[in-house]
Amino acid sequence: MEKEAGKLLELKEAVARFVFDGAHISIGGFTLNRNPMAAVYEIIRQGRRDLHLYAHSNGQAVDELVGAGCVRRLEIAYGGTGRFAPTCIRFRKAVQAGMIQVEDYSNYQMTLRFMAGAMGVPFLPCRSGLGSDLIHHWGFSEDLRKTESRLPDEKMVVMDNPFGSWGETAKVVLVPAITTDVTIIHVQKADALGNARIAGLSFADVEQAKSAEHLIVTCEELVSTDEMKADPDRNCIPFFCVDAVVHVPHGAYPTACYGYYDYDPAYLKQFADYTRDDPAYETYLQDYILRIDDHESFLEKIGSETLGDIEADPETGYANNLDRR
Amino acid sequence: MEKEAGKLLELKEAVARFVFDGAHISIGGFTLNRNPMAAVYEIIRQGRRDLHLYAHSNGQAVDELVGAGCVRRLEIAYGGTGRFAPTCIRFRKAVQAGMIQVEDYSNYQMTLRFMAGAMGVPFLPCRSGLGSDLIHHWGFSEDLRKTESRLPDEKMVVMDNPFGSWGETAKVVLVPAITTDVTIIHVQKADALGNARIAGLSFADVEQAKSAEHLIVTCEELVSTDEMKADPDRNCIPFFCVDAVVHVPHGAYPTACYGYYDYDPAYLKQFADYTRDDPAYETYLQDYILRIDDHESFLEKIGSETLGDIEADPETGYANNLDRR
Amino acid sequence: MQDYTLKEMMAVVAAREIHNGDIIFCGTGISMLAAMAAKNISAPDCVIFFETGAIDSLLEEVPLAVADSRVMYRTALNGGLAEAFGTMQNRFTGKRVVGILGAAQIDRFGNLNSTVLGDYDHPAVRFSGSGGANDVASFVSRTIIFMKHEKRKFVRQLDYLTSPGWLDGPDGRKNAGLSGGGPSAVITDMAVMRFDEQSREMFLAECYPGISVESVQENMGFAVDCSRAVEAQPPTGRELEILRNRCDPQRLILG
Amino acid sequence: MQDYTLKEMMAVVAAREIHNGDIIFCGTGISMLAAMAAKNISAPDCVIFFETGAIDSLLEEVPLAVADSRVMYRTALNGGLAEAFGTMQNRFTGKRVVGILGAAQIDRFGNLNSTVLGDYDHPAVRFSGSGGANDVASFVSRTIIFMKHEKRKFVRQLDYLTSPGWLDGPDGRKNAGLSGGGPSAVITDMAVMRFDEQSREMFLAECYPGISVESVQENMGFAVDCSRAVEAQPPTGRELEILRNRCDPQRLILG
Repeated sequence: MEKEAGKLLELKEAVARFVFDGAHISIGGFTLNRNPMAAVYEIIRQGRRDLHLYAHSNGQAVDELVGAGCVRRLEIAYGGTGRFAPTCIRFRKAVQAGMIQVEDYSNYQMTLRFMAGAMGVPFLPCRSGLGSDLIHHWGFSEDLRKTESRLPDEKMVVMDNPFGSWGETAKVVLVPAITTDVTIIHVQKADALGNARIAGLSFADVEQAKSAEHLIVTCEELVSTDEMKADPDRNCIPFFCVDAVVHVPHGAYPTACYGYYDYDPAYLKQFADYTRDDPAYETYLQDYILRIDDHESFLEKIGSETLGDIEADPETGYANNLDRR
Repeated sequence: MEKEAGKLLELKEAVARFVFDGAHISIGGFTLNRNPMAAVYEIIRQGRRDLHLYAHSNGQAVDELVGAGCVRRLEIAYGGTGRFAPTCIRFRKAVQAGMIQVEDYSNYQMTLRFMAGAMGVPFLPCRSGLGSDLIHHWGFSEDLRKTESRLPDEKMVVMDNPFGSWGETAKVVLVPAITTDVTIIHVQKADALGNARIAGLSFADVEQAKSAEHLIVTCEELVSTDEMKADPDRNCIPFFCVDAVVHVPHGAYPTACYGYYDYDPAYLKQFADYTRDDPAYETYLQDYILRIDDHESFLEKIGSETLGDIEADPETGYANNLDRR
Repeated sequence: MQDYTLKEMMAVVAAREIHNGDIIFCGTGISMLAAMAAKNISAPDCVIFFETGAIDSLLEEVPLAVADSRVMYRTALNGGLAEAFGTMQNRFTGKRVVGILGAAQIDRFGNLNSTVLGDYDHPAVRFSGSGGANDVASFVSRTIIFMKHEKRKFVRQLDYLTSPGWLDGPDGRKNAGLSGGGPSAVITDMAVMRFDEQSREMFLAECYPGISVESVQENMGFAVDCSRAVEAQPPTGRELEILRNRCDPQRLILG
Repeated sequence: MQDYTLKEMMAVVAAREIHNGDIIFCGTGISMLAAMAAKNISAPDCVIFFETGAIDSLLEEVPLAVADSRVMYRTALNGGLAEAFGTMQNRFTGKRVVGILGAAQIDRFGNLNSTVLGDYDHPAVRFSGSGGANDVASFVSRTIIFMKHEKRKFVRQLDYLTSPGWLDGPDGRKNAGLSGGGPSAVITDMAVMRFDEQSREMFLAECYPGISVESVQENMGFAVDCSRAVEAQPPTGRELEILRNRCDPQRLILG
């Protein structure tokens, strides 16, 4: 089975094989939860450049990729990570300095764009965006769209309802499908074939996964296919969508992974501090990513005490009474 | 909470309150599995007429509603119940005799039409139907569509891709949303608030449920909200979509309910025999539905031996080695 | 004397069309049996997949409908119709899907009717309708079609075009806006037909042992090119053994 | 001396806008706290609901983002973004949803900017962007808006219209093709503004105790009708007790 054998890879190998300079890419997770951080740090270590990144509200991973200079173009709904950075600071700086090209959508529009890619249709309709500048202001110019075959000719299309007033709707906004070269998601459980299970909220991970030509799944736990098939109602992604399975415990750290660990408030606060000026950020990049061999070494640097502090309570799925001030 | 209190109803009351003559209705399940049969028999007993029924491949329930003369118009993808009736016989007879008006779609088109209703958009696009008579042959005439506000003006709309060749797609088919007056689904577990859980395949039940103005959920087991909230990843329908919760064990009989019981091959075969001529079918209607008080009495008539034979194996979810010849 | 039934021959012939890596869209009846046979005989790494949303079902017993609870046991994932058809319409996964279909009528371009005989508004005979057949025929890389070999089923003109084959010839699908591939084989109780790479017209590829080219042609309502016909390989002992003992020991479909 | 902070006042005032049966779309920060306060004080049967897909979360601890694992515990259902926004766009459930939003700029019709200051292509200041705000403002029955009461935030002309309020007046939403309702209240650290039923223009409805109408108007970049202004009811002891002890005992949002 061409896509089913030999998918179990080391993270370095999976990133090297599927994430190339200039790749169109999306990542799973939302703000400070279940971002595929181990893979993101590996992308930064491998020095990937000119990525075209599609994000709804992916938060931490977006800011780290932008901060490290990996991203050239960004289609996004929201660049923030909740209370730790209402606006992601490296993202803000990069946009203000004109270092990345950005085009804005809403969260639902981005979700539908991934869903359109997953469903194999060129667009999906919604009632978001009407009357707003999301429709009028394009981040990518008409000229760029014409020369770049990977961009649709129009950002969105406002159309009169072809069924008259059916559905009590006069106009709809059509948003174009996204299909990526590679998508990376982090899940709680997967097997070596690629069957994947997400616990808690799935965000838009399933749609993102299915809109990708190649899909890397990193997982907290690698389990047997037998275990996955014993409870298929919980599974979210079928193996035939998956190209690489990588076992990376704490692969979402410093963001949370429901049922396994919480986000690390200290790390996220420290990260926000580092982001505020460029020399500090360069120090951060060197000390926490570039001079580190791999995610295991990164976790050693973080230390078992910190990882113990954020360990999830088995009942609630997060770290109860964690100091988050 | 206007929609949250007092939802727990008897089946007679739920059907009387929400299913009226001429109602636009859809039902959950697929061919011979998880059809809301108890509710369907109650609709027949209450003598509802002129229903406008939306079905993908709902199978058994469709044939019984059509056979009992409850249905005036039917939008459908497939009128069959697998090996027991490759084409449902009362459905076939009714169409051939011109007793119901029927309009054909594909399963995906019907699914998308429910999904459009659930999402609150007037249509969704697909690549089904191109080049086929599904598009050219309308079951409901242009005139009827103009006078009947509950029908869209066009069956489907074929449109050039407004994003050029984006998504390698030149043309799409837009299928209009369905919103029903009432939808009825049968699930494995629900609580009194209406939170509902489906085990095994969900078919298009979730989309159907959310495209309804009023939703009746019948359930095998009525459990506490506490139990439902202890494992929310398994839940499919949130309580605020639900108007009535009815506890009906064996509520899908004679169709199957995964994890609880199998379809009853003897009943389905006997049903197929009864359907073949009109006097026999009238006998069936009298003996199995109209002269029966309620689903409990119906199950008594079926007998505990039969119900024991089709009881699901806890491991496989169906009745192992059931005689299905 | 042949030691196999025509149904067994059909199931085995269809199973041979399935390769490792294929994702098989299964209907009810013999198409499900063919997929189970392929999985057990020659293509253990094909994926059996139902429009109801079940992926890679274990199938310890033969399901009698695509919604049978037997398709839900030990799957890779239990989804719903939206996910199933999405997989087929998807630009990446759709290319791997092979559909198996049946119909009441077929024409020389492999277009199918499973809706009505006679006028649509006042049909002489009503059938089940498309179900997922139109979707599968529209989306996937190729389809395999099961037919009873009867003159009234192989017709010059369909009464209703439920599911697109090659439509009106080489450019038919493209002109209609369809991507994906059309039908690759028609498997009957007498023969296997395929479609010419250029004209997309049906031709006779294989006759079953003991069946003459003439009798195949006589039982069709249109002429087909018979010049390429060879005799089909009968089922091997191993194929029969697995089909009978592992796939359908109760003979629910084999009869 | 008042014995409450302005943040506490804002949370309580917003909570009072929420009724039993409402489905509350929550953002981060004070909007989440307002919903938690409503649920614990006056509207126990309102439903707290996040764009990430969590419905009726228990919220034993205050989440610091809408994707915080704390929103996933003991929900009615854990879905995803598609389901969440579908609920708001849905013709039946959408009517029950009340959205709580914030922004960097607001105009007199309640239109919001949370994207950029300056030119979109070369912004002086970049903010987070819409997130789900545009969707909520487009779909739901009404929205409640939190703002810091500053002249540079209440502007004549937005630099970028991220989320639609009443657009350009009474027919603005209808002309644009929007259904659903617009903003019903703007809650700041000085006052509560509402929108005139006829003109859809913002007017001053309530000033917080000790805050003058003049100072409210002075801190806005456009004139509002102040003739209907009354003094707002301060938080009661019970409201404060529940807000402080049950909703945010760590003062993660109250500060």
